[in-house]
Amino acid sequence: MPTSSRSSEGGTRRGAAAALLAPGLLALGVSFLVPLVWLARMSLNRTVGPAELQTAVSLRSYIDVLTDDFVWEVAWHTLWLGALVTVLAVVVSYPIALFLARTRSRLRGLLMALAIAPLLTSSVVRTFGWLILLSDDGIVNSALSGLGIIGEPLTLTNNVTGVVIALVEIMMPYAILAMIAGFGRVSKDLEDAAGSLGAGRLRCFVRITFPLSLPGVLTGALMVFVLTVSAFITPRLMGGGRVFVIATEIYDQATTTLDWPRASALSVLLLLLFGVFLVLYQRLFRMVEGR
Amino acid sequence: MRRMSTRALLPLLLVPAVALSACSTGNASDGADDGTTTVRLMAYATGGFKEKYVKAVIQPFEAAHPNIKVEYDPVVSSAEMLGRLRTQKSNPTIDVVIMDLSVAESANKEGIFTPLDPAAVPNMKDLSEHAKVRDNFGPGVTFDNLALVYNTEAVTTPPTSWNDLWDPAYKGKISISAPPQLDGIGLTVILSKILGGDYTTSIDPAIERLRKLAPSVQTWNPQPDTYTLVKSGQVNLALAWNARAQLQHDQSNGALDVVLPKEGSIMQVNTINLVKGSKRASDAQTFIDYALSPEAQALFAAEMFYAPTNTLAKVDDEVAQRTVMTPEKLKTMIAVDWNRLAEQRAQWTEIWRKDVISQ
Amino acid sequence: MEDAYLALSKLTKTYPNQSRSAVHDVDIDVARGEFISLLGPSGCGKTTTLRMIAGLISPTSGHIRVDGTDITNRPVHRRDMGLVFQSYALFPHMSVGENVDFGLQMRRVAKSDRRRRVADALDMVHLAHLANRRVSQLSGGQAQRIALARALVIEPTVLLLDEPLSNLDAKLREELRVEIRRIQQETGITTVFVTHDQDEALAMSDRLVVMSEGRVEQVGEPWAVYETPKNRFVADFIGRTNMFDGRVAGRSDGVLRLEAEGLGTLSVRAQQTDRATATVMVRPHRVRIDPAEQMANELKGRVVQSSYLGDVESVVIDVNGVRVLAERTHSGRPLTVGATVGLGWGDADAYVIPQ
Amino acid sequence: MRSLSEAIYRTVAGILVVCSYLFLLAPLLVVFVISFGASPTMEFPPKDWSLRWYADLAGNGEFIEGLRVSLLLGLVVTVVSLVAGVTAALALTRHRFGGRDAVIGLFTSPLLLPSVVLGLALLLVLGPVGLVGTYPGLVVAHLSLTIPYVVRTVMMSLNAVDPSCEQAARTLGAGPVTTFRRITLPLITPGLVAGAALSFIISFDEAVVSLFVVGTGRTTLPVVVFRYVSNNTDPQVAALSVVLIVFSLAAVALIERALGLKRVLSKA
Repeated sequence: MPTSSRSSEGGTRRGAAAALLAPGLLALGVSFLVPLVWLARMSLNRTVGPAELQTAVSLRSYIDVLTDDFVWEVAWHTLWLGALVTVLAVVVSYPIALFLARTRSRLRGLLMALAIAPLLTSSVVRTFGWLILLSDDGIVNSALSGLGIIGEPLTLTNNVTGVVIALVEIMMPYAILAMIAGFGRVSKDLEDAAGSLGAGRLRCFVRITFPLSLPGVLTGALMVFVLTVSAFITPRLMGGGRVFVIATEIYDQATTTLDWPRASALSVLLLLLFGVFLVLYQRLFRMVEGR
Repeated sequence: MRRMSTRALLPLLLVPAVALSACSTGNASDGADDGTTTVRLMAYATGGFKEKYVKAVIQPFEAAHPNIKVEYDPVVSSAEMLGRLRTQKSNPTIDVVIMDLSVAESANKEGIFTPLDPAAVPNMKDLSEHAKVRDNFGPGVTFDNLALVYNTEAVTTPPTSWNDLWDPAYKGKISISAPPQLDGIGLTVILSKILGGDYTTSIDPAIERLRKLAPSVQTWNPQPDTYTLVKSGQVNLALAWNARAQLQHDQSNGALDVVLPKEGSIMQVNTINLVKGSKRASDAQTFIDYALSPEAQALFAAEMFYAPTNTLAKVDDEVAQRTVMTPEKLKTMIAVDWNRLAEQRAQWTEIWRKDVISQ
Repeated sequence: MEDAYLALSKLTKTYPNQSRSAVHDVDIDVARGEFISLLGPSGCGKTTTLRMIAGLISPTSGHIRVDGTDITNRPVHRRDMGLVFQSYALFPHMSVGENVDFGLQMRRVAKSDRRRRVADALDMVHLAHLANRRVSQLSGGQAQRIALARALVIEPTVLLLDEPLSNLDAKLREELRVEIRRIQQETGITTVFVTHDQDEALAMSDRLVVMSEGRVEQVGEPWAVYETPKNRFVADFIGRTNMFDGRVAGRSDGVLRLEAEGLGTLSVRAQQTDRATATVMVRPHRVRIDPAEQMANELKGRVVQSSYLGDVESVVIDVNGVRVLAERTHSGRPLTVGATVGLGWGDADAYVIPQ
Repeated sequence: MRSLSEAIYRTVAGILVVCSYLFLLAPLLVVFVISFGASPTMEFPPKDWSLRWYADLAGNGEFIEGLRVSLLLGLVVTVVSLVAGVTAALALTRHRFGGRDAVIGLFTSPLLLPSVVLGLALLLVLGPVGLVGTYPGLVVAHLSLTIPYVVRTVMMSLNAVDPSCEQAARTLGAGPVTTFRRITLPLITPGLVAGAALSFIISFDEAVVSLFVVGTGRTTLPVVVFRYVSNNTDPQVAALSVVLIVFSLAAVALIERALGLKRVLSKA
C-alpha cells in the first residue's frame, strides 16, 4: 500500500509544504543561518594594529590563532576541563540514572522530575548557589572547619576547583537524561538471569549491568563534554578571571579586545572541533553497540 | 567594490528583522518640524557617569541652545562603543562619542572619527597639553587616574603605596581587572616605573613582581563595577579609577575610600570625538565646544571628580583635591604613550595570563 | 454501463520515482444503490483507488464521475462521500454524538435538524444510548458502528468502506458484515467496499472487482467470479482451488480431453476448443473421495495430509506426484495419512480457465 | 550468602543515589533556604527568618525591569516559535518532499551550537542593523534556541495523531483550515503546551546569547543577575533566584503533564 496516501489533493501539495515551512525557515534563517554565514565571513577579515578592522579575504586570523601558543594552551585547558567534568559528571550521575531506569517506585515520576528539573533552571542561578556554598566563609568551609577537619578555609571559588564542582552539577541532568535513554538494554531480567546462574551482586554489576549500560554512558559523556567545552557562565562567574576556556576567550576577543576576526576564527575552529568529536563519538558508539 | 557588496548583502538578508524593529526602536527623529536638532552622544553607562554628565553638561547646554537636543546613548565600555560604531560605519546614527583615548586611537585610524574644525571648537586652544590629540582628532574631555580603593570597615590602616598590595593582610581579598582591561595595563606601567625601569623597554621586572601578588588576588575578572565588590566587603582592596571611586565614596557614606598611592599613577583620558559622516556635524561640534568649555568642565568636575582638561576651568579647591588636577598630583603622573600601549595590549594580556594569573 | 452512477474511467495513479503505476487504467462502473467490492492482495491498488474516489489522492490521469458529473478535480471536502476507515478515525477529543454531528455542522445544517439526524443515525447502528460517551470508552465494534453512522449521517452520494472490519475479531466481523449489508440495503446507498478478505467480499457484494498489481482482473457477481474466473490469478485468489495444466488430446460433444502429467486423461466440459494446451480448475469441494458412483474423472492417490475442521475435512492427496486438494463434508473419523483412496469428479465439476 | 551480598549492594547503591541527589539539588536548596534568612551574611542555616529580601527585590528597579523584559520577551519568543514551529512540524509530518531529512536536520542543529558562538554570530549581524539591545533583536536571538524544541514537541504530537482523523474530517466536509482548527489543533494541544512552556523557559533563562546582544539596551533578567552576581553575592539574588526557580518548576510541571519531560528534553 503506498505510504504517501497521507498527502492531500492536487498539485498544490508541494506549494503547501513550502508555505508551511516558510515561517520556520525564515525564522531559523534570520536567527541562525545568516549569523553563522556572517560569522564565517568575519573570520576572513583582518585586524591590524590594536583593533582596527579591515575587510579582506584572508586566512590571517586562522594562522594567527593556530600559531599562537596561548590559544593552544587555552584549547588544551578547555579539553582537559571538559574531560575532567565529563568523567566526574558521569560518575555521580550514574547511580541516579540506573536507579531511575529501573525503579518501579511510585515516586519515580517525582524523582525523575527532581533529577531533570534543574536543567530548566538558569545556570546563572545554579552557579550562584555554588558561590554561596563554596565561598571562603561559605557553608562547605564552615562545616569543614566546624568539624575540625580544616584549620584554614579552602579556596573553592574563583579558581578551577569551583568551576569543576559547579560544572559537574550543572551537567548532571544532561548526563542523567542521556544515560536513562541509553539504558534501554539494561534489563532487570538479565541480572536476575545472571543471579540465577550464581553470579554475586558485584560480579553481576561488573559483568552484566555495566557493559550493557556503556552506550548510555557514552551518550551521556558526549553530551556533557560538548556542553562543558562550550560553557561560558560558570567559568566566568566561578573562575575569578583565572580560568581561561575557549568560550571566555571568544567573549573577551569579541567584547574587550574587539578583535572580531580572531573571535570568529576561534568560533569556527570550535565548531570544527565539535564536528570532529561527533564523528569520533559515532565511531566509538558503533564499536560499543556492535559488541 | 568587495567592501560594497558585502555591506550591501547583510541588510538585504535581514529585511524581516528590520521590518520588525521598525515599529519598536523608535529612534529619535531629527525633529525637523520645530527646527530643533537632536545630537546623539554615546558615552559610559555605568558608575554614575550618565546621570552626572546629563546633569552637569547636557542640561545646561540644552538650556543655552534651545534648538539642539542631546540624546545620551549609554554603553558599558569603550570597547563596546567601538564595536557599535563599527557596525554603523557606513550610516552612523551617533554624532559624538566620549571614550577612552586608547580605544579612540583605533577609531581614529579606522576612519570612524573625523578631526574637529578648530574654528568650530574654539575651546580646543585652551586645553592642557595632555588633552591634545594629533591632527585635531577628538581631544581629551576628562582626566582621571588609576587608584586604590579599599573597604573602610575591614581596613583600619589605609594603604598609601602600591606596595601595600603585597601586604599579607589583604591576602585573598584583592580584586584586579587583568589586561586587556586598562587597570591591569596601567598597573604594569606603574610597577615598571617603581622598579626603576621603563615599560617601553621591558616589563619583565613588573611581571616578576606581579607573580608574587597572584596568590593573594581573589579575582582577576574584569568587573564593570569593582566598587560594589569593595563596598560589600567581597574584597578589601582593589584597583579602580579615582573619579568613580570618589563618587562611590560619597554615595556609600564612606564604606569605600580611595587613595592615590605616593609613587604616583597613570592618567586616564576620555576624549570627545566627532563621528565621521555625522549628519549634524555642525551642531555636534557646538556641543563638543561646550563640553570643553571652562564652565562645563568645572561643573562636571564638581559632580564627579573627573579633572577638567581645560586649563581655564575654575574648580573648588576642595573638589580639586579629590581629582588628579592638583599640580603635586600631576607631577607624579607617569607619561604614557597610549598609542603604543594599545598596540602592545594583546601581547601584555598574553604575558599576564601566562606568567601572572596562572600562578 | 450507460446508467452508471459512479464511473471510473482510465483511472491511473503513478508515484514519482516508482516505475510501476499504483493504479493503472482502471475502469469501473457502479450502478445506483449497488454494493461493489474491490478485492485483491495488499499492494494491488484497491485502497489507492478508493482514496482517489474519496479525493484523498489525486489521480495522475483518468476521470471520476458521479451521476454524470466529473468530480476528478473536486477537493475532498466538497465531494459528499462518506468514508469509513480501517482505524475508525473517530475524533478522540469529541464525544460519540459530536463525532456524528461533525459532518452536519460542516454542512451548516440547522441545530434542531442536526439533533434529529444524529439520533436517527445512532439509532440505525443501535447505539443511541452511547451518544454522550467518550470515544476512548468504545469497543472496536462500537467504534466502527459509530464511524459508519458518522459517514452515513451526511447522506453521502457514495459510501466508501476502507477495510472497515479488519481490526475486529472474527465473530464481530461476521456480525458487522450482516449489519453493514442491512444498512446499505435499507438506505439504498451506492457503496464501494475495499477488502482483502474474499469471504467478506463474496458475502456482502452485488458485484466484485478483483484487482492485482494496479489493474482490474475481473468484474462480476460473486458466484460468477468464483465459478468462472477469468484467469489463473482470479482462480487462485478467490477460494482454494486445484489447477492442472494439460495438453489438449481431443474433444467431443462439448467435452474436452486433456493429457495432464501424472493424472492421465482428464475430461472437462468446455466451450473453447482451439488451443493446444489448457488449464483446468477443480474446486476442492467438488472432488469426491472414494465416490460411490461412477465419475468422468477417476484417480487413485495417497493421503498426505488431513486437517479436520469440524464442518469439513480438508485433505491433500498425492496422485503420482501431483498434489490434489479435496474436501469431505460428511466425514466422521478423518482419513489416516498414508492411506490409499480413490477420488473423482464429474466433467461438469471442472472448468477451463480462459487465459 | 546471596542475601548478604544483596543487602550490601542495596545499601551502597541507596547511599550513592541519595548522595548524588543531594549534590545535584544542593545549590538550589541552599539558594532557597538563604533567601528566607534574615541575615545579610548568608549564614546557613539562618538563625532568623524573614521575607525582607523579597521586599527588597520588589524595590529593585533593575531586577524588576529585567523581569519585565524577560517576561515580555519570553511571551513574544514563545508565540513566534509556536507559529514557526507548528507550521514546520506540520510540513515535516504531513507532507513528503525532497530534502525532508535535511530540513529536519536543520531544525535540530541549533541545539548543538555552542551558545557563545551563536551569541557572537548574532552580535555581528544584529549590530549593523541596529537591533542590539532591542526587543526584535532579542527575539531573533532566542528563536533558534526555542524553535527546535517546539518543532520536536509538535512533531511528536502530530506523529501520535492518526492522519485518518484529519482525512475523515475532510471527507465530512471540513476544508483544510477547518480541519486544522477543529481536529488537528485540539489533538496536538499537549505538544503545543509542552513546546510553549519549554520555549518560554528557555528564553526566560537564556543568559549567554543575551549577554552578547543586550548591549546597553533592553537587558534580560538572567543578564542582570549575571552582572549582579559578578559583583555581589547577597540574599537578594537568592530571593530573585527563587523566583526564577519557581518559573522553572511551573514549566517542568506543565511539560511533564503534557508530554513527559524525558521525551521532550533529550538532545539527540
